[in-house]
Amino acid sequence: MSNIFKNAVTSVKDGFKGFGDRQSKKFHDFVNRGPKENLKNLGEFALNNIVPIIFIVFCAFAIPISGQPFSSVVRDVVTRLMRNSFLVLSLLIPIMAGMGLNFGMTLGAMAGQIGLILVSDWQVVGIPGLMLAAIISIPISIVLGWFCGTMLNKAKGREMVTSYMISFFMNGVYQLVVLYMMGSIIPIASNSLLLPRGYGIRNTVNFAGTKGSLGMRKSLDNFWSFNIGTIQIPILTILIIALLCIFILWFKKTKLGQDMRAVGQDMEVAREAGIKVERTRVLAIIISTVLAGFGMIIYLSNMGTLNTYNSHSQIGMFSIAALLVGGASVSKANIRNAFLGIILFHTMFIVSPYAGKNLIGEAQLGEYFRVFVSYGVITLSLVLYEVKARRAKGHQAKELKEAQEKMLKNKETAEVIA
Amino acid sequence: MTNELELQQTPQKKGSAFLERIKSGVKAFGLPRLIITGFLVLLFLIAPAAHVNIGTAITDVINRFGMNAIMVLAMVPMIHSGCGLNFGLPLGIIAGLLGATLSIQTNIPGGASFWLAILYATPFSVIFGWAYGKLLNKVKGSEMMIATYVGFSAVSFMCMMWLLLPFKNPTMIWGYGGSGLRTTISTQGYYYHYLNDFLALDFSKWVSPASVGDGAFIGAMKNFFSHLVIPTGMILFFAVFAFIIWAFLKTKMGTAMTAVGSNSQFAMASGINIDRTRTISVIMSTWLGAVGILVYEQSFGFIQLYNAPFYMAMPAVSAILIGGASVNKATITNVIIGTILYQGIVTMTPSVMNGLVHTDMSEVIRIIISNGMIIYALTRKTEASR
Amino acid sequence: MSENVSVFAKAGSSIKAKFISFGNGIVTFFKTPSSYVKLGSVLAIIGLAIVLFFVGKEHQFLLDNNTIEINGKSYSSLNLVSAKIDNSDFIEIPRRTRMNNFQTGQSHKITLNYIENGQEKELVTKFKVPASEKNTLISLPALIAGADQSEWMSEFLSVQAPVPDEPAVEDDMAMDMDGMDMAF
Amino acid sequence: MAEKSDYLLEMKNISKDYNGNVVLKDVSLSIKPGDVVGLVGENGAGKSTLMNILFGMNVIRDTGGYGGKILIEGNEVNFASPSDALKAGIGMVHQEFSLLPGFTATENILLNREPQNKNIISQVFGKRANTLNRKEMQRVALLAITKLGVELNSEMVVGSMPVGHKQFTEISREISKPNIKLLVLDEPTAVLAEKEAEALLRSIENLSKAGIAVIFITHRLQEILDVCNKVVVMRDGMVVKELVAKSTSISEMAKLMVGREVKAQENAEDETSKLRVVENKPILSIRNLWVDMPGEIVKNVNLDVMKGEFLGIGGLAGQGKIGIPNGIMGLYTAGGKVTFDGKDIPLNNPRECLTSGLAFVSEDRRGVGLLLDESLEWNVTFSAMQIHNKFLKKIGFIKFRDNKAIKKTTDKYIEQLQVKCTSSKQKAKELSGGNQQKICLAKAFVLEPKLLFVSEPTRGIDIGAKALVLESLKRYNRESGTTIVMISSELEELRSSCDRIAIISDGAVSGILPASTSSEEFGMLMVGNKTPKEAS
Repeated sequence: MSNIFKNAVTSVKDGFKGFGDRQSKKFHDFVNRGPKENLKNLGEFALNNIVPIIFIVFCAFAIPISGQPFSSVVRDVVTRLMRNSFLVLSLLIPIMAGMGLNFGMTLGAMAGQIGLILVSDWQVVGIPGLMLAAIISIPISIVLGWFCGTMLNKAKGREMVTSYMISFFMNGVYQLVVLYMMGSIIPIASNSLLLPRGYGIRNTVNFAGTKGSLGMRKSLDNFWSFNIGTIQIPILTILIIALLCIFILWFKKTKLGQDMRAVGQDMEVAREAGIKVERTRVLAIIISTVLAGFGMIIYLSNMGTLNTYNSHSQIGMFSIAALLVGGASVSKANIRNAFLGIILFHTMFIVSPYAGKNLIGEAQLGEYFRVFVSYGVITLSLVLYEVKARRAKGHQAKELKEAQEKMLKNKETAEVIA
Repeated sequence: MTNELELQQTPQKKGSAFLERIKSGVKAFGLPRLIITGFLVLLFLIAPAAHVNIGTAITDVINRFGMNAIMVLAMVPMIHSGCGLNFGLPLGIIAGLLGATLSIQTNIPGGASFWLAILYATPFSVIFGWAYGKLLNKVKGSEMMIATYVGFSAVSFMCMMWLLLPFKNPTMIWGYGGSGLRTTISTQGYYYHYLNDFLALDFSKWVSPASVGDGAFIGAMKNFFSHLVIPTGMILFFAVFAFIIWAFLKTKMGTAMTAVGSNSQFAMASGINIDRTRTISVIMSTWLGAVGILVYEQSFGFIQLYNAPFYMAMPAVSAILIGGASVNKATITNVIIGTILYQGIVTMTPSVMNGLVHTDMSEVIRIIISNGMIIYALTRKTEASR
Repeated sequence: MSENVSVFAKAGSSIKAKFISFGNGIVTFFKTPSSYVKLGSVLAIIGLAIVLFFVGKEHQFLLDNNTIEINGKSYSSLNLVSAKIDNSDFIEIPRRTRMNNFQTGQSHKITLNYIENGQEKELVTKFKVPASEKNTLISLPALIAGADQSEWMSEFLSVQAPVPDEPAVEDDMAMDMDGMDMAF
Repeated sequence: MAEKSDYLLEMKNISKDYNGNVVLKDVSLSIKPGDVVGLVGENGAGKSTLMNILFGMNVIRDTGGYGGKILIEGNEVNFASPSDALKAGIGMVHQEFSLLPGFTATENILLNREPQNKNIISQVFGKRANTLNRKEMQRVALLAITKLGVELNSEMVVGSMPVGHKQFTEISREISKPNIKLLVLDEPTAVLAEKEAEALLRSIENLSKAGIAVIFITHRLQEILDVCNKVVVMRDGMVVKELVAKSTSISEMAKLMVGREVKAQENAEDETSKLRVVENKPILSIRNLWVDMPGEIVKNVNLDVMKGEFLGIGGLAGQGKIGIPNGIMGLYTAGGKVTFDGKDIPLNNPRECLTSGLAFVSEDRRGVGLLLDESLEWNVTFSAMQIHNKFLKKIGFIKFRDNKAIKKTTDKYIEQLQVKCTSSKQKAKELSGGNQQKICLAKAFVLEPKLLFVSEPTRGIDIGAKALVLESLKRYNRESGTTIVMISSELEELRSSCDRIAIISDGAVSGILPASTSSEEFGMLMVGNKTPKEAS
């Protein structure tokens, strides 16, 4: 056991050392490269991160126009950051395994919601209630993740549109279970959850608990938090999110993480090396679905109410939009993208209706604008990724052309000399 | 290799040949499609028990068939040219909506507004289709995902435009503010039922419902026909478009498009301009989408704006897949069979369910069947467009 | 015909093969030591779930200060009692009223301060509530009079009035997924 | 354990046939530890099949296994799969790299064999939750690299490495495997620059010093002389001769590699050939052509094709001969100047070539040559329909397919080329290889081109179809006077049907000789030393 502990310490130590070397190396490169070189790199950097830059510029203008007090914007963004981080981070692992943006994360959200519904029926409240809901969501997420993973293995190359369709399909199955089976087949005791007709869960499930009962609303955030002015900083939630970040960093170092990176780059080479490609991809989806389940529980405990038949569908699309706004792409994403993305995306989301009202006097315009921007951002990032991937293929032709021109040039100089 | 051929020519025994044909028939028809057809037939059988009048059910199915058929037909050109399933159909639908709103704005009553709407919609669908086609050519191989999001972005963009565009016709704009269009605009007085009523076979006028004296069979027949109304105009309209597409696929350009979809390397080697052919197929698909939504509105009676077109691509996609099309092969028969099956289920399940079990599970069943069908198609091994 | 028969045979054998591989999968499972750890961890999680269920279970206690008639003996309500369960703050319960208090978990401690013929008295009793009992009525007069637990504590079966379905509180990113209410 | 023979590997009278046509006849080979054996031979001589057998590839098992015995250190082995061969200590480096661009050299070298550290979580979630021991990985990788004796930055990402370093990474991966005894290198220097090839040869010497035997498959005979101690020359599935490297020369090896007595009836001037007039005026002239076709890079081809001629283009695989037609016809990006029939042809524009009378029968029948899911009628008439508006009937102003004309023409060619099929409506994918090739030919004939490129027409088709395809090409050239340029890796076929044969080596023309010249001279051209008179 001791060497296990020792390995953990050493890996953390050289993790930080590695980070230090990389930064100093970057600094040295920056210094000894000529200004023209730096400008070209800057141009390259700007093109690669066009989406976050657009958002930064947009927010810079929109916040003053919206007339919202800066502190209230910050308060909203912080709460949303706490609410959404876990969900957005759960998208990183499938990207690492080369399966693109996992639109199937709504499956995890559904598992989390079913866990919460059962727990609030058994009237288990507070943090134990949330943990119980998480434990219940694990087996459901594993089954749904396994189903989604096997389907994606059958549709190699078009994983994203297939996972999108699976989320629609599962929405039907979810409604079948929650709207028809719960209450009739699956015993649901408290009819504060059931629809008046006696079976099927009602549209909104309130976690604040009725008539003063403790319920689960904000129990995670209020457990241990302090306030800066009006902004509540929930330390426990931050700890949980930090735990997930450490898990992701640690996961990249594991054998499974390495296999996933290998499968993500080239499935055939990985298979030749003996890696079980199909199993690795299914595991990637299962882990992502389980994490999405936990993320949904954190999200709903912060929201306080569950919109039974809709919240899981929106959450998938907005988490992916947030990740892409942070500069992530279909094949590359890291923790920095997730957090930057949430902050920028949600700032835009909070501010644009007010900006719309002040600018054109139509609040509804702001509402539509932000939905347009979130879809637009996903389209733009998908297109940019595909265009860049195709451009990379063409560079060998450029090399040959240069070799040809060089060869012709020195042939002419040879003739001139001769 | 050569011995493989002799096998084909040897005459087979009578019995197994017959069985062979059934087996290949089943395989060609596809197992899921068989299940869905069986389900639909079952619904029709138990309809009387759920005291659902077959006549009204058939009328409903035919009516819904006419309304959606052209939008399902819009899928054919892009599937043929290898661009995959057109999840970006909302783009065409938006062109149609623009046509409809402009035609109501010019306020010409009656049927003429229908043709005017198509006239207005054409330039929009060509421009949208051209830009959309150019974009898809840049992302060959992952068209479907990007098409979905182009559709969503376009619809949400138009939500803003419906607020800003200067429409004045009182029937369309919000009462108080006067700026921005209503979410649903009635087509009464314009082209409402313009196609439906053209040569409509309204049996209910000629046949009175079953009276006491009639025998069982005559009574059933009377009940059936007295509720039967066939919107021949709409069916004819679809038939014309189906014929146009069928004929187009026989032309030189149509053949080239099929070749591009079947093997784009082969087409390139035979001198076909791949990108131009694909763009033309996208423009056709967008234009058909526009006409499709206009036909839909004239029968449905309302023009739905704002978020309505968000998920309009899904029914058309699942319909053509239920009809037996694959991601890179689709025929007119796929369109017809698929639309009948899909609309059949969508109309029959609510009425039969309510009759039998007094719960409306139809929405859930529709979602499961239509999306299940799309997943089934996406997970088939076709290396064509992804 | 031969072709179909072989199809069934092939399918049969593949299921048999799977069954055998599943069989010896279980056997190897129990041979390898690390599988015991896996089994142990699964059981641990299930155990944790059960513990969480009981620890987190919420109970509603109705602190009742009415005159009450329990199998022959009647206990008259006191004019003012302040009571608290575990370490919640004190609740004033005047004569003939009933206040509720929510607690999680099954074993609790109730502390009562009341005035009896001029003197301040405090009474602390521990008690346990079965997990399945959602609401429990505690008759303070009987408790103070020293009756045994079965008398001063009883399950309160409330008739659950159907709660009206509030309108869906939309997260402000509301845009429902199946916006397909039309005739599609 | 059987007596330990001093031979590391013995392959005794190995034979193999692919349903009927024999590919390997009685091949024997024995290698001692530390030997460097050069394996030389034309394409189709059976080298790769021999290696597939050694490596236990399932393509061999699926097509009926092999005859003869393989002994490793004296005891017989029968590898069911490549991983068995790996366990027995045999590594193989293919021509196209199987490396992960985003991984560093260390990670690639130890792919799926990374040393791991146990941790608490892996007890619960299984071995794959172990963390990788980076330090140990670096140590093992550096060990392999030093064993190879090359300087390679083990922490650099493979994607940004020069080609030579990628090669070294792949070789280090093989030799870092535990009991590696024998390494097979398949055409390693084909993609390397001069300097990098030198470094590779030195590293092979280091390997043999370290006791690892190497089988070195290459066509650069000079490299064989530099590094190998034994040479095995194969031809037509047989080992022609085993030579000691020291005592042989390039010309002797080339002669053995290619030399067959010239067949009697080769290119006898039969009466039909008199009809054809070969003018001395070039119909097609190619200047400084480069083509970016993966695996068949063309660097700088200058070639003139005379009107009415039947020109052959030969050369070993991967030298770029197949790139030439694909480049000119615009299927792959290309550059340089091509004038046809006096007119300048813009490159990267298939339509322009087809309209000005060029046609191309692709080597990739299933990928480019055919519409597998469509009927034979479509396959035969499609190009002509699109380019010359044939088989179309006008109704109003729209051009529709004229099914009657299509059926008539297709049946004509089915009958003329004796294509075995149930009807002209049959789907192309249901035909055998030979018949599919005939359909591709028919498609080109229907275009009635002035110049016809035919690439690898006889690859992978049965003997009967081969003869018929060559016969119909020759007859078409003679009767309609169309210039034909046939690209093939079968030297014999070129010599029996063509007038002149140009040999392509390393992406350029290394020489043009009349078909009747001896095969040794062609062999010399193929291995890259240019004939004294530089090709015009």
